[in-house]
Amino acid sequence: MSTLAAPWIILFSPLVAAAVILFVGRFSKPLSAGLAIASAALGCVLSWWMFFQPDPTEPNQFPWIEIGDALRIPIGVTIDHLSKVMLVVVTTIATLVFTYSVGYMKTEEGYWRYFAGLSLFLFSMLGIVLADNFLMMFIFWELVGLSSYILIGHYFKKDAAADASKQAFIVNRVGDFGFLLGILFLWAATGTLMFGELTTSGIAVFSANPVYLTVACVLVFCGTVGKSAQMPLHVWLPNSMEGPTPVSSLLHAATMVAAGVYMLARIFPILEAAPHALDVIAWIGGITCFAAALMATQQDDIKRILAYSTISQLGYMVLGIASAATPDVPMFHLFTHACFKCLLFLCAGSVIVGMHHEQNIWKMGALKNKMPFTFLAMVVGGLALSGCPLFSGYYSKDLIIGWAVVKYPLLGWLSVATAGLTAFYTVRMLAVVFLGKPRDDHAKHAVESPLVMLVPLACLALPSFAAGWPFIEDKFFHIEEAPGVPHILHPILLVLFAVGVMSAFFLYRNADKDPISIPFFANRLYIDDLYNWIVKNIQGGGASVLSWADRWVVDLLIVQVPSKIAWAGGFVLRFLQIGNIQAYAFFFGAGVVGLLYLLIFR
Amino acid sequence: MSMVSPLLFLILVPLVAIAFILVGSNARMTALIASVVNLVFVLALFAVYKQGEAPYQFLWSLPVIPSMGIALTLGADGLSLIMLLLAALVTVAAVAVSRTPEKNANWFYASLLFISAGGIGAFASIDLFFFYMFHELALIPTFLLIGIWGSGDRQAAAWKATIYLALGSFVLLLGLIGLYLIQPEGMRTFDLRAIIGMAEAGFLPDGNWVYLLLLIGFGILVSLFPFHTWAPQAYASAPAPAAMLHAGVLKKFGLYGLIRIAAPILPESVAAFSNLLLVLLVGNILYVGYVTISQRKLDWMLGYSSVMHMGYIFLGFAALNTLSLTGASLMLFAHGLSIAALFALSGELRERTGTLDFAELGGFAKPMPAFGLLFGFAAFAAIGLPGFVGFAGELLVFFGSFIGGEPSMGSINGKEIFALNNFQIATICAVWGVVISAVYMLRAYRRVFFGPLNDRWAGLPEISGLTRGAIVTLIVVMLVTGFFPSLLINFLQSASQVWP
Amino acid sequence: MAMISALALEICVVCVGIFLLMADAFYVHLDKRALAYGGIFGLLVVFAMTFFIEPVPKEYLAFYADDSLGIFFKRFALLGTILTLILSIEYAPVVERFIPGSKPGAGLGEFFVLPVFTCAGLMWMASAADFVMIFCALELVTISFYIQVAYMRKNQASLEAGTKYLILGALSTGFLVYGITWIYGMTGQTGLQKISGALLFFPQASQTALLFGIGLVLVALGFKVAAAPFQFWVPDVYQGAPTPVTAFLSVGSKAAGFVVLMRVIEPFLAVPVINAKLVAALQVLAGLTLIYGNLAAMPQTNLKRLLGYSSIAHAGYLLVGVASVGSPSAGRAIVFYLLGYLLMTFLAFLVLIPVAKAAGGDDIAHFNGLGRRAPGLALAMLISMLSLAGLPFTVGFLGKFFIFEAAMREQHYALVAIGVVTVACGFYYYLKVVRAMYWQPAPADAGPIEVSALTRFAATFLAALILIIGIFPKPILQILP
Amino acid sequence: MPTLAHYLFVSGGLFAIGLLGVLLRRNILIIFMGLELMLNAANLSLVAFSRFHPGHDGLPGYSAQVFVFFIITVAAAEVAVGLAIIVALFRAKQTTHVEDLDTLKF
Repeated sequence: MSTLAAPWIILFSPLVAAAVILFVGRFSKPLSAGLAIASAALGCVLSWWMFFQPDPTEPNQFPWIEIGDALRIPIGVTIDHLSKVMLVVVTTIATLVFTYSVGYMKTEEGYWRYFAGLSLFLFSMLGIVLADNFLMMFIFWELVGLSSYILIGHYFKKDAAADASKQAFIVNRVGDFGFLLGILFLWAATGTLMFGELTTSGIAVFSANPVYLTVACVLVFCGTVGKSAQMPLHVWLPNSMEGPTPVSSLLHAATMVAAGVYMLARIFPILEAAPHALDVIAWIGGITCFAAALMATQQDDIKRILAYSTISQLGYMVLGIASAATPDVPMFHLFTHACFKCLLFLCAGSVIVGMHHEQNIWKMGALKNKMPFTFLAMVVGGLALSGCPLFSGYYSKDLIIGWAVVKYPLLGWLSVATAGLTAFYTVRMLAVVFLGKPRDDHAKHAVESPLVMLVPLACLALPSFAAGWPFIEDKFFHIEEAPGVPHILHPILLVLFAVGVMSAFFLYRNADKDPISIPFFANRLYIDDLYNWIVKNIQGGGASVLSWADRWVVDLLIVQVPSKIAWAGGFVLRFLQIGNIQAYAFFFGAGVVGLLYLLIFR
Repeated sequence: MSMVSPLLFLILVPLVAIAFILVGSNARMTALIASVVNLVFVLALFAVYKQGEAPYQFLWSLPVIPSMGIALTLGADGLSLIMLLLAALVTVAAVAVSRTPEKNANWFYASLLFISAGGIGAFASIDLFFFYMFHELALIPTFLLIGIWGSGDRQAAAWKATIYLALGSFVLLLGLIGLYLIQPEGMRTFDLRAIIGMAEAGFLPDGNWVYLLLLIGFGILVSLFPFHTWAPQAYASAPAPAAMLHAGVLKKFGLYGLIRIAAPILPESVAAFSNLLLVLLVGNILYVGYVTISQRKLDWMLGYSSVMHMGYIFLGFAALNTLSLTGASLMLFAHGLSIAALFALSGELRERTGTLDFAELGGFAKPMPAFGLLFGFAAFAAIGLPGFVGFAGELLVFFGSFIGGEPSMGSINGKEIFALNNFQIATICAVWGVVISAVYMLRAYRRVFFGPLNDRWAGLPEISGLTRGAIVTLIVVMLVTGFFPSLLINFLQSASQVWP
Repeated sequence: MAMISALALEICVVCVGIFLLMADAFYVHLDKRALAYGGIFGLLVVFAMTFFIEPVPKEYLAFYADDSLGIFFKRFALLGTILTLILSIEYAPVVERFIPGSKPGAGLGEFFVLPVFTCAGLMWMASAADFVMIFCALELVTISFYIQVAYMRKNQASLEAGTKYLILGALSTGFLVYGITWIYGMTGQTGLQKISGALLFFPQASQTALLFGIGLVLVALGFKVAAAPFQFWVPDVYQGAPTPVTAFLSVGSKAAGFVVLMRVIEPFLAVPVINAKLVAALQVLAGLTLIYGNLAAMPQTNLKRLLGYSSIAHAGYLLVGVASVGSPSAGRAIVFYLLGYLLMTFLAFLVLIPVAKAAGGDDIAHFNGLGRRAPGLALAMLISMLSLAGLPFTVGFLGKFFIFEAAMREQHYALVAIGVVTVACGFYYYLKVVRAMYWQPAPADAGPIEVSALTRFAATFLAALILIIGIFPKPILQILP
Repeated sequence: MPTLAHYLFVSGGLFAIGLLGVLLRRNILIIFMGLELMLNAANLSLVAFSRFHPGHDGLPGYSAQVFVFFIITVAAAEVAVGLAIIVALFRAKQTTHVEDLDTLKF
């Protein structure tokens, strides 16, 4: 087994699995699940194996499109520690979630559809991770969007799910619009698509015109905005919670949405050359991080709370990209976040199963005795998310905040505040779901989930807790603290954490309904409504106007009027033919006169 | 040269089949056999075609009007072969999916084969005169197909399309005559190769007016904005097989002609009028794109979407470099297949429900999952999802057109300026078109296949048999060529030698 | 192999005619159709003779041109007449209904014989190279047409058409003669060759008078070829006349008119000043004719009348060709177009007559559902209509192609533009017939349509020719002048 | 001594009278007379031309004189046929007025 062949196996085994499931999956549930899990596990094992191998130096690619020397688009893999870490994260979590799904989807229909979709997703995600050039990444970028579309739309009979899947794909396409343009810009200037060449020799080209580079980078960043649900394109992520919970946990928390950050990390050197682009990225990330946290504080749907926290955490990562000196900083948070956010979602899934697919936290309560194990796992995840010391999230998040405070003080302190909010809404959710008293029969008769779902929880709880510890972390990353972080920062973070936890705990421990009500947050700052209005009125209205114009202006002018004129002309000319000989003789004479005039006097 | 070209056989097969049908052999079987024979034959040609040798192979020529240098000259290079493959594939699919009408089935299939023969003949001709004449073979069959077996306001649609196309083709004829007349006296001919030779030798003085005539003529045939209004109406009313053949094969004729004739012979003129063309094609992409969004019927939506996609191909043509032209050629192939599959499926749907109004449909993925799956494949192929050949085509078009024209960035006397040239602006609009197409395609898919199922439609029969096979074939071809576009691109190299 | 002089052809045709008259007069009990068959046979023989031509003796040359153009149009006239006779046989029952006769078939004979004399006139016209000859031949044709148009004495439409044709025809004759007079007055010659000789040293001063004469002659010929604004007789006469006569009129007299037109303007085109004016005038005529014929045809519902307008339209395309005689390819274009026009027009009439007989009327509506009732006839009509409309792979398309090519060579772009637009209109009204045949359901009471073997053969022959020449014109183009 | 011009004026007058007759009179017979008049106008000017333009042998141009005879003959034939048609028309419609001949139109 060579490090040359391994990546290809990792990449394509899920595709094979997906194809096979597509054809034979409908005949046997175990077969579908088994194939999917096997392919993921194989990838997982190989990834871990490769993780401890030295990076291969020689390029590992074959041509996909080659037109003379005008354009070369290869399909190839890069193996560096960035991609290796990501491989490990993706395949491991995927394996766990696949396993979990067996239990979660037991009673659902479209079993084979679901696992085919998951495998297809894994394939596309690994493609993004391994891509060694922009275009290959774009290809898998789109495919990830497709698999997300399929999986969100799993319950296609529900209008909500159908709309959510459509919205997710389209919003991502909007992001990809910028992404592809950015690729075009970079390629047009440098003539190459390979990350290697771009990040090394390519940058030199732009010394002449930095504006161009800035525009290009911002355009590329649009891809991240779409895929990683940054503002203003974040709306699709909460809606995507219509999909099955494991999907939310794998795609919309742990891996897919992190792809945007991963892509930025890939092209980090280019971004560094474009400081203004970095400013844009920082602002987007910081604002997203804060606003999403605000929205999270007022949601009632357990999955939506987590979705907004995901957006917020992604905001952290993007901010980290913009502010840190090395991509390892945000990647570290990506890593820990993948663990605990996935854990949280799987716990939520287990709760939801226990609650017979009831997702409103105000119908739950007092579940800690009914589902102790889930409770435990979720607490671990929650503490990690809210940055409790010694938990993984604590290390990675504080690191980013440190860098941010140094480079962008305003955004930095905003993210500090966000940390407090995070603690608040996390504990709010935990308290309402697990403490207090049952508010619903389902809550009364809830039971712990089956083992096949609990094992993944256990497997994830461990890293969520410990992944941040320095001696583990430096196996994966080489990171340093931001220089000159104000010493006051860490105490402040601790205080904020304590305040958030306490306030939430006491506010919500026994609350029957939300004691605080801020419609502005509850309604997601009205951004969704704004978009709906725009789509309905501006786009829809404009489109209908155009279509009216097509029918009554273009068609009328180009087709109807001329043809009618011709017909009418004929109709009129007929009436010269009045049948009277002398009239004819008269016309005849007139014709003679006219002809003679032409001949003689012209 | 002396031996009879296989291409002639390719053209004669449908015609002979028509003769058999008209004397009363089983129409459907005959048509099916003929089309399959042709398909096999085209594949054989791919195998026999020798890369790297003379671009045009399988040559055969029969002087028809020697005094004007008109001869029935058949020959195929890579591009022609690809188009022939497209024609053959779509013909098989069209015949396979067509429901035999209870009355005058023989005319129905004869008309289909006529359209197919016309397309094949056009793609196999090197002589511009016959290239033109073969295309016209399809005019009357389309008129009859829409008029007799069409649906909706079929008569108006048939009239509009036919008159419109007749007008366009005569404008085109003038263009070809002009192309003939600007050649130096005594050397005049309609043989494409000879004309290209003259163009390279610089014997062709400014052909701007010729190019304009060609552009308008071809443009009308390809439904270039604003000459597009005939297309959606005709496709909406046409029976599915007719729509497949016309939108899938015939409509490609115009762009194929531009790529074949204008690109190598009149590049200066193309460049001279590029701004005009860019405006029109952006009209195709954005304007028609948004019109498509607001369609309320599946067939109209598909008709408009096919018009919109022509915009990309025009962009590829306008940019006039190897990348973009290659992309345009790929898109000819890709769009032909995908739109054919989509029309076939919407026709099947019409057969089942009798309506294609989004308001009345919904939830069909439940009763007929395979149908939904196939439609999904076709739809995503149409909006250029990676993995389908359409994506490769669009990509190359974008890359080519983005570097088309003069680069307009850099620094002027120290002050660094950054501006986009028209090609880049058009490219940006085109890339936005990708979003638009996602919007309308997914909306249609969601309206038809997702959501709750109306009880009216409970227990609709699943797509089956020959139809399923035909559409699967189309999709598989799109997937294979999409995973390995170099399969097609290598063949295109023979054609790309004469491209600027 | 014995060779004969071209003059002999006309003489033979006249003899055939006289022989048939005698037969009609003396064999009272003869079935009149036999006359038609006799005529067909005789003309076929003459047709065969046209392939053994020896040059005419010198002394005739001044007023008799037996060039290839002439020979071609002699054959053309013969073919047209033969087809007319075939039509007449098919149409005879209708004629019988409208002529008073003590016994069946009485008075039918001349109906079959007159075309033969017309044919002689046409053939003479094809070779006439002297204004006197032109005039006589023209009148022979015209006067015999007066009789044929008005032949159905009990049919008011036929009579009215006859009268209109008589008055307007005579009017144009008057202009022709007066125009010839002035040309003679200015040049002192009536022979075309001598005229062109005289024009070489022609005084500028009296040019106006010469142009006056030319103009009048142009008017008269324009009347013959149905060029706007001298076309008003055409629709009425075509509609009223017996259908075979309509066909003969629309092909024979138009073709002859064009031959004469080409011959007459040739010497004058040699003079630059006159050339410019003449070409300009011809362009205007062509444009008007195109527009009038095509547009006015669009609302028509009666097929015979529609074909009348369409013949005006085709006159327009031919005039475009005449207007571009400067280009070397124009002459061939015109001749080819006329040939195609003969084929497709006669094919249309060959289908029209039996259908009209069965349906009892010659409206387009009477063709409803023909595609199902009589697929063969419908196919023939389809081919003829498509060829008239100018669809590729038919002779009609090639004709238009040549015409447009010549016109663009001469840079008559305005004419070409009008031509293209009007072609689109043409598609509309010709396809109206196709629609009636294939889209519309057949009327419930539609009876069977019986077609005589001869007609069926002729129709098949013409349809085949239309397609074959349309696809592979090489052999025909070689024998064209 | 009348010159060529005089003859031409007279013939022109005849031609005009004939034409006006055709245009203005309502009775077909009279219209027909007008037509014959136009032919004779042509005859007159032909003869005049041939008389005043002698050929190089000093004799009048004979072709024109012959032409005149042809014209007269043709005119006779035309009259014969024309009158026959008009008579038939009168039999059928009991009228010889042009206004009554307008069933074929448009």
